[in-house]
Amino acid sequence: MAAPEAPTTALGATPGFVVRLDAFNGPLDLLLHLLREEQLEIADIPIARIADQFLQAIHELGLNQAADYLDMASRLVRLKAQMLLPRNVDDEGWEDPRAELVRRLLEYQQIREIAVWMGRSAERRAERFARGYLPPPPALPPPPLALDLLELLQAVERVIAAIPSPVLHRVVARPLDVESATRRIEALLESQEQFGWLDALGPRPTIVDVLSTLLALLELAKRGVLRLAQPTAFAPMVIARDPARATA
Amino acid sequence: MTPLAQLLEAALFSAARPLTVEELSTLDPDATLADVRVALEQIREHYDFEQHGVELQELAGGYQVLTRPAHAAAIERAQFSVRTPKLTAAALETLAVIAYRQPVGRAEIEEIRGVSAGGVLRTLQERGLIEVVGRSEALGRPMLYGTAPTFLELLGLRDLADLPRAEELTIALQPHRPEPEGGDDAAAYVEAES
Amino acid sequence: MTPLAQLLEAALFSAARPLTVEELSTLDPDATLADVRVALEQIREHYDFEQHGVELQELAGGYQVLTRPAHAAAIERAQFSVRTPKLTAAALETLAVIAYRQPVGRAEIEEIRGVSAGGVLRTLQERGLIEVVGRSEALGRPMLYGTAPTFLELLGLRDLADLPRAEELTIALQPHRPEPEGGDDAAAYVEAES
Repeated sequence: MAAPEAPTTALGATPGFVVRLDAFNGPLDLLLHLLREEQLEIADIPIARIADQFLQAIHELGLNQAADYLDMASRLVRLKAQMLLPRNVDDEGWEDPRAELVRRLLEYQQIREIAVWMGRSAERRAERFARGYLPPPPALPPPPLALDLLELLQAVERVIAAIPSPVLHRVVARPLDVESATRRIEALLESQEQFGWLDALGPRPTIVDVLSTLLALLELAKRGVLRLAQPTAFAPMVIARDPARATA
Repeated sequence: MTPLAQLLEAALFSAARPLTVEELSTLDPDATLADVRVALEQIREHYDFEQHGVELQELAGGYQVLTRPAHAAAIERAQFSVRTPKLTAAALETLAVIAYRQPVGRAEIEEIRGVSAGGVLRTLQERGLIEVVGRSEALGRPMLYGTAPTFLELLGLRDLADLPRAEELTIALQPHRPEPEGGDDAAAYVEAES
Repeated sequence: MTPLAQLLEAALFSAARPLTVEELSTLDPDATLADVRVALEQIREHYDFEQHGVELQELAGGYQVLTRPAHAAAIERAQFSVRTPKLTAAALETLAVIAYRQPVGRAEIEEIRGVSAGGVLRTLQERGLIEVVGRSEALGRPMLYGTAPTFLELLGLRDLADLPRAEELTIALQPHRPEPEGGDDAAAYVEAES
């Protein structure tokens, strides 16, 4: 592997390198690649250089859209800044800010070696075929179905995840009806100087009624039609005609 | 066994269907049809002479290695060919919707899951996990589904109230009642949201 | 072959998965586990001694008859059977984390690999390689994953103890030696990815 021209960047070292998002299995993979390119020790990362190269790589690879890469980029930049901070030479308590990153890289490297080993095992296994023809299952009653709660809950989570729009809009039985709530409150204001929150709600309120009434109250208060007060903490709200308006 | 017989045996074992002499001969470019026939005869004799549990059968114009009928009953009793049946992901998801939203019609299930549910509903009904619990008042009076007693049995639950109700589930799969029963309901809902 | 070996051979041919000694022993009420082990050993020796195209393999805690690797290329060329599709590097890494850390939650997997894992976990679950083995006590009670029996079948392992021990790896596969042979390591990686 002779390098005819001096590479300027890690990626420049491999001309014809196919740049694809799936070329790397994440930011740690890219970091390992950069270190390998430069034949650098994981335990002694020149953080400033690697951070710059990482940023350049995600720029060149068009990885900007991948949140995982951006997250790592910001960590590297922070590390770089920490490494630049002056420190006392004989500061015993100083902890290398790179320690955590080094630990993760070593751990990831190990996982990747295991993955390679597992890939080879799977390939070896794939060279042996199991029996292709399987006799039809016996016509006896099938064994009892296996079903457990975890599976069901997982299914629930999948269903929830698959629901496209924000869920809360869909479970509301009918749209908020702020207009009738406004009319109801205005009617109450006609007859009463002041009344309580529960009176404003009306009998047997639904969640829709509660929300509609709340919005109507806030809107009327904003328009100066009424005043909202709460005598003590957590006490029911008291609604009163706005005095200024009452006199007007 | 000769190398050719070995190769043929491996191929016959791994194939899902009977293989013809012509097909088998493609395995080894040096083998003639006659070579293949000889090797097949060797395999057959070996299986018979050494009293293997399998035999070489000629069927559908080809050859297949099959277990001897003498063992069929024992194997059937042991039911090795099937793992304990499990529900597919689609069936589980449909079951989940029904469990948390019953009584519920097919249209609503399909709306939530975004795919048609006919086949899955039938499977779940055949399995005895769900049943028709009524008919909706909506146009066409579609059937409404609910979970059957078997569902609770399999999960080891006493009743539906034993189903875990994580907050997110309660909100996302809250049954929308056309005319809520008022105070209680609203309170429960607000609680779940907060 | 003895009658028991014959019966076991037929059962092994009928099953789509490895069968355990316990399962096999249910075939014959008179057979002890030791009897079954002896008969299995007979079958294995017979396949090897008579140079059959198939062999008896011990994997995933049981026994399965599989074709010998020598015939894989010819069988594939003739399109009688197809190789199991390879797993992607991302899937293998995720499996590696789960195999060594099980039971393990999604957050930990993502922390180790540095990337989000939702899609890969779903694929692995659909292929039956991993399964949910419980829930963590942590906030939100996230699901914990473990490897399923199919995982061992896919890798051709007898049990999880067949996986290389993590300590051995750390030493054997130390990151970057100053005197890097490079070649081997890099080649292996590219191979796995291709």
